[in-house]
Amino acid sequence: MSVILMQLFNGISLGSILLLVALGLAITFGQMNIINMAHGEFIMIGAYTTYVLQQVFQQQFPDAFGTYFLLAIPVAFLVAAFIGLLMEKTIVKFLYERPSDSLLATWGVSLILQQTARSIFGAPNVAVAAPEWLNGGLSLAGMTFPYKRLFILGLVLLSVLFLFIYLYRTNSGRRMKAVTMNREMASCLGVSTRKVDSTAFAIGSGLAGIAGCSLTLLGSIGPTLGTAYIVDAFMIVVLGGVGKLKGTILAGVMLGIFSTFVEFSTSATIAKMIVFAVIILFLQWKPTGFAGVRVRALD
Amino acid sequence: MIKKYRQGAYYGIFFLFLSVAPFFLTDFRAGLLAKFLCYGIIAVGISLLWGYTGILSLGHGVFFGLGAYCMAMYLKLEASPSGIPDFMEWNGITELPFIWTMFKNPVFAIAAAVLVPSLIAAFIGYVTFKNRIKGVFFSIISQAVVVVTVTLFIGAQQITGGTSGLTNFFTVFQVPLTDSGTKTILYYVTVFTLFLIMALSFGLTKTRFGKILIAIRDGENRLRFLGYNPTGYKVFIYALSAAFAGLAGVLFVLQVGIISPEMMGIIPSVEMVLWAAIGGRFSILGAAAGAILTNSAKSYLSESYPEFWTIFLGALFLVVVLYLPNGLAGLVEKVKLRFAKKEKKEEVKHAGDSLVS
Amino acid sequence: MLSVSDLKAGYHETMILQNVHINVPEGKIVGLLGRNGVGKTTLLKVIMGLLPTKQGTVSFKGTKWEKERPEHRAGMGIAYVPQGREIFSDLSVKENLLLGKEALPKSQRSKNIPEEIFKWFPVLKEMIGRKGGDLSGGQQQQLAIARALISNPRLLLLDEPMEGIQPSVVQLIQNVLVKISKEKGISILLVEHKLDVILSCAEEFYILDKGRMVATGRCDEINAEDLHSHLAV
Amino acid sequence: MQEILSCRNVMVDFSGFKALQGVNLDVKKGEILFLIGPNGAGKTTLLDVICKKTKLTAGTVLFDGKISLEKLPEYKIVHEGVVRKFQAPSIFIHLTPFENLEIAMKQKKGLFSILLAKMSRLEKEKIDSLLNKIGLFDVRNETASSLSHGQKQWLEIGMQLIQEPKLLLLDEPIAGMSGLERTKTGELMQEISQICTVLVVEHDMDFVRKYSTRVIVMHEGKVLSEGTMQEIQENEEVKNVYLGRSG
Amino acid sequence: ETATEGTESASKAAVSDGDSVKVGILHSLSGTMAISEVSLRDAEQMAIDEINADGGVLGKQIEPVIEDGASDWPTYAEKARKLLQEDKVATIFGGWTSASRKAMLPVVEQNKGLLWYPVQYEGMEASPNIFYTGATTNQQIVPAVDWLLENEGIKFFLIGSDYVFPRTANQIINAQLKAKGGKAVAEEYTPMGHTDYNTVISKIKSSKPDVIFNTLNGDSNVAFFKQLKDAGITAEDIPVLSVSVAEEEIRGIGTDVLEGHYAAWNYYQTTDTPENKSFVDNYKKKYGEDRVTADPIEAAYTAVYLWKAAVEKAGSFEVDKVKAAAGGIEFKAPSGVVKVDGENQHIYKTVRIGQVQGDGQFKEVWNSGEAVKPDPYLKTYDWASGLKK
Ligand SMILES: Nc1ncnc2c1ncn2[C@@H]1O[C@H](COP(=O)(O)OP(=O)(O)OP(=O)(O)O)[C@@H](O)[C@H]1O
Ligand SMILES: Nc1ncnc2c1ncn2[C@@H]1O[C@H](COP(=O)(O)OP(=O)(O)OP(=O)(O)O)[C@@H](O)[C@H]1O
Ligand SMILES: NC(N)=O
Ligand SMILES: [Mg+2]
Ligand SMILES: [Mg+2]
Repeated sequence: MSVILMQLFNGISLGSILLLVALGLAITFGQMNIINMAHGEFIMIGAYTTYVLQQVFQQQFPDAFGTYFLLAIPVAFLVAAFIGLLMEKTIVKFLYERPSDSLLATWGVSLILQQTARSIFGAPNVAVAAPEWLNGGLSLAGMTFPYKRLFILGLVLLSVLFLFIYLYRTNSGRRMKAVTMNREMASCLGVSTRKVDSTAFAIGSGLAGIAGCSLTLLGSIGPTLGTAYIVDAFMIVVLGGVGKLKGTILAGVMLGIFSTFVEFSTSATIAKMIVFAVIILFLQWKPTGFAGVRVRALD
Repeated sequence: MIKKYRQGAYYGIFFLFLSVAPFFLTDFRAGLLAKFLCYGIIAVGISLLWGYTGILSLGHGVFFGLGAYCMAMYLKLEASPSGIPDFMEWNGITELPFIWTMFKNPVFAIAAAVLVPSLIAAFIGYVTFKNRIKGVFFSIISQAVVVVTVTLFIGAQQITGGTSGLTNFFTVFQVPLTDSGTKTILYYVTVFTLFLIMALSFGLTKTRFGKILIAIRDGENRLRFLGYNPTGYKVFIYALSAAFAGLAGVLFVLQVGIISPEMMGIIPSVEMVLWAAIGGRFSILGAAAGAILTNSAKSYLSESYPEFWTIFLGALFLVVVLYLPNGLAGLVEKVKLRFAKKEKKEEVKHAGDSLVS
Repeated sequence: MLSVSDLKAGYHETMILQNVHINVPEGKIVGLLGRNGVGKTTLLKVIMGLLPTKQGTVSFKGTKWEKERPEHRAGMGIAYVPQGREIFSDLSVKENLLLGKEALPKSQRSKNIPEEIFKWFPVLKEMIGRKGGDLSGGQQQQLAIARALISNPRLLLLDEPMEGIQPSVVQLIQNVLVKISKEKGISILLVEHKLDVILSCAEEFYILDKGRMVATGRCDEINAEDLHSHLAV
Repeated sequence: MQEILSCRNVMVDFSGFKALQGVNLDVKKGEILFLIGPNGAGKTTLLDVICKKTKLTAGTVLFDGKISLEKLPEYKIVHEGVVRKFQAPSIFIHLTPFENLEIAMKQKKGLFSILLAKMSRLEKEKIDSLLNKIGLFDVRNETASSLSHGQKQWLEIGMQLIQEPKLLLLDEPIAGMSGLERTKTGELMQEISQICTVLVVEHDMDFVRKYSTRVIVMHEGKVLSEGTMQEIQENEEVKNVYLGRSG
Repeated sequence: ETATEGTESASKAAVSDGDSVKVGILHSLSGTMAISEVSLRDAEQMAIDEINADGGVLGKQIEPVIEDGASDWPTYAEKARKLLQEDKVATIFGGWTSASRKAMLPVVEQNKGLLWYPVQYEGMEASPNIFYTGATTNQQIVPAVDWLLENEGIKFFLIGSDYVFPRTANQIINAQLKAKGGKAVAEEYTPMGHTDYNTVISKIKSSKPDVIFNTLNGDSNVAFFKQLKDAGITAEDIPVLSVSVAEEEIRGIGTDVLEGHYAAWNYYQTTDTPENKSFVDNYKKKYGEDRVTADPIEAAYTAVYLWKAAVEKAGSFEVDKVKAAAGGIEFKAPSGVVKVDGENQHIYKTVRIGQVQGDGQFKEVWNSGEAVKPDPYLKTYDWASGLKK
């Protein structure tokens, strides 16, 4: 029983991590139709930002070290968002009408960012130490729920909430959806498409930064950090039904729980195969994802 | 008419260049070029599938890999005097697994190298396209297929060689692979294969079938209401491009001497799309040339700047995609138009002229 | 309000419009006639800023427009109902309407839709929560007009706005157009194939043919010869 | 006259919204039947059901007295001779008008037939003459994306005609057409009604008046009334919901 | 041109012209393996610089030709071929993963070239054209298992990345445990680059092993150890012995996470030899105080010196002569004295088991005393006879 509960928690936790990684894509890809292959590198940027901040705190404010991580979250967001903004202004803005080209161009960006990180921080992994208060876990009925995982879970909930409000409750979110759907018409109505584009892309990249920051708690921080997550992230956004935030959330959590349970009864390798095979089957059944809908237009 | 000749001339120059190239290259460079020609074959298939039909496959590495593995199994058996490949022995296997036994026959191996990818593509294509899975949803499925296949090949290392893949071959049809005579023959076989594939593909695009492909890209639902069932067409073109990739795999393994699961992973699969994009996905010749040029650039850059070549390569992708939306072929078109315009100046269209009057 | 002179424009290398001029005075409805493919839509796109001018000027309220982007022009008080509706199909009717307010200053972008709109287009009230793309053709067209009206424009560009709308509503819209141009002093440039619509609401007309303005005048003085030679009716 | 199409109790439910609520309607061979009705009455939806773009929730659509169209996939419905023009022009913008017609043309449309297809002189003449008829001969080799709205409408009409349909479904065919083109379309319709049946959705009453043999009015997903244009115009209810008082 | 690929053996043409000799350095400088391999390039470069400063080899300066294997095996094959055929290098130093070595193997054999491979590996191989300066199984895994059986317990949990080295290693471990009364309670593999170890940890918890034998490679180690600690499993509860976690990896994982766990290697930065002192000093001076040395780095560094010694003994850069001369050569490496086994071209190495300390360094808790003779096919171990040769 407790094993099942524990695995359920592990599944939700994995799901929340996958979701966090995919949230930024839910905007840049789901809403803006940019297949951003450099998304993983924005995650990396978030992780390295956390690392740098840690170094600064260790050297300058060793007494306040416990708080650095809380600061790292917004800073990672801002740094990634800023680099995202630069990328939007110089590259992405030429690609809105050609999504498959966006895949190729951002692939180039990803190569560049990886090597740049390698040149700046060196090829080997660096370590980020979690603040003391995130160590250990909550013991309940003979099970341990690591604080880090609980913290990430909370962070994901917050991010989702933020995104939800932004997309569905603000003018800015509505403008963004309008611009994606019909750029020309949106501009004819007075929407500043350039501003909307940059804002949206920056937010998407910033979310990747947050993901990177959280991932430092769990895994390695190196130039290729993002590559491990990129395929899963796309998978989730598509599985949820491109552009449907609710679907993305559902897809992330389901995928997490499902692969955790399959892995428990088989092995990680087999689980990976089964999970992806199931994704293929699932799409046969729901060709436009969890929350995808049929549209009236012909094509 | 002139247009037709011009196309012919481009093809002529291209193949003339390929035919004489070995005379000006060292063995090593000629070997590289041969490898790039294999990539060219893949790119042609991608041009048909993506450029013409609008189906973006991010999983062609799998088909290439399957073709390559089929050929490699034959070569590996030829290189295993004990009858059992070395890596199987390390894994404690004492009897050749059944699927391997069939690959003792080279004809079977080569046939399988083309048929296995196209049948798998046909199957995946059939269920996916029948269920009207399109666009990114298809691309993601093709990527999932990559993950499943690569994981399978790595996981089943007793029969696949695992991460290391298959390598260390000596002979093909009892002829040493490393003979320079063998190499030369293989090179020209590859050039000829590329020629056949390009001619076939070019021909296809000029037929009514080719127009249906474009119609599928523009709007396959509309096509349904004209009485076509796009499923069969999409399956066919997907399987055809998979067959091309499989064939490329055969020639690749013969000349490069190694195949590993890496080569069918996500990265090579995306790169394959890049080759076509850089050359010009709407042009058969462009795609083939794109594969050759992109990989030449990659080799050149990585040799000259082993530390930073990925930055330069990334920048190259970026520039080409941003400024040449139709790739190098598009650039050629543009230049041609520039010249034509000089003669014609600005055209003033008498709008409405052509209407019912 | 709007004045275009000596305009040359088109797509890429192909010039569609040649020496086009047109004047839309304040508070007047001006009809633009012309056969298929003569460049009416092209002209509206140039005015809206969706296509660049090759030569000539477009000026609005006395200021000359150069390269202002469409959103800027919308902000200055132009609203556009394009041919083909261009509804945001995944957004609800309400969201589509709210987007019409984007051209307004921030303070006026409240979240409610003026009752007036629903009075004119009752069907939109019924459909308020439905996705724009699910609406029927005529409903979408009504939505497109409502979306344009909601921004309180000074100049309204209408590209065949009555297409697909049922006769009773066409009547109504005609009345609304006349009313708002009278009462609010809104200028309207109306592209329309149906002569009776132009005659019943516009005061002036222009006829475009082969990319040139070939005739203009007051609607009550429109002459049969022009109509025949340029519109073939 | 014999029915070429009969809809029996056709219902369509869009997740709760009943767009069609039991439509019964017959189309007779050789007629030009106009379908009119307020915006949102369900006219387009009915055409969608006939050509299987939308699945019906209940009811049946019988073609030629024997074929239940709702059981066939879209392309087979076309093979039966039921051809549809959509409300918004839907042509292939990267092909030329000529090529658009070439692939639309009545022919075997299976993969292998198309792979082996070669343009015969007869086919070419057929396409050329149709291009002349729809006024696109001069632009036949330009990509269709550069056509104006009206030209695209014509091209699509051409693509329907060249399929030699038995039943032609037209959704607002004259939308966006100028006066002359409207007349041309009407005449074309009359011409083809010699060989095929036409079911037209239209809001232009002058046009309906001029070319209809019969009119059916739909309202709120049901058939409200039917008859000649004359009869319809006098119907109080139709005036109320559709025509308006003054028109 | 006739016969085999580049019969004009690379070595012959390579040498004599000018006053320099080219050698190839072939590691992954990009891609996922770069995190490990870049340091090997650095170590080899350092050795070359030292030798050049010292007058070179046979009076010639060494001129390294650096190529990027890009974490992709066919690329290794291509670059190895390029180094041998185009640059005509006298030897290649390169590789990390066994897959990269397997890819280069036919190329060096067919081109009659030479490759120095500096990483511990799974054994079962002895190519005449490769020198192996990392440990083979009897110099790392086998003694580690013995030590664990003696000191930590008999129930082993085997966790590894899914590729040839861990799988082969675990076959050996299974055979060894069986023969010596131990038991593998589970054997788990995760794909390369796997990042979520929660489920594996659940399995560890439910199978209650005495010790975890870890053959994970690269990045995965970081995730594994961090998450193990979060799950509340400490080195006191269940110690982990790793064979691919060295000082370099500790830096990326975090000392706090690893403290108390074990590793089996032939060298640690703390290894107490005079050679090591200056080696570590020089390395840090050259590449930065924050850099650390580690076993593969030392093995890569040593490889260059062993090649130099063999060349000097042979008096020639020719591959055949160098190979013939190599047997028995000794070198005072940072890890102690190593000796080339002329038969299998591996080297004698001292085995050391270390425990991670609070400062991120290892404390040696056991060593083999003397350098152990390499036995890549485990011919001298009875229990290994069931394993394939
Ligand atoms: N995107 C485009 N690229 C190139 N040419 C175009 C493009 N759009 C329209 N044209 C051409 O410009 C001319 C004018 O088109 P426009 O759409 O302005 O006509 P229109 O007067 O609005 O006709 P309609 O009444 O049919 O809408 C047409 O001949 C058309 O072929
Ligand atoms: N996918 C859908 N989801 C929800 N409602 C829909 C959907 N498709 C159509 N409707 C609704 O069904 C009704 C009928 O639409 P339909 O397009 O058939 O009307 P129509 O008679 O063609 O109108 P028009 O004359 O304006 O073209 C409309 O109220 C429309 O909003
Ligand atoms: N040889 C290894 N560690 O792959
Ligand atoms: Mg128009
Ligand atoms: Mg309709």
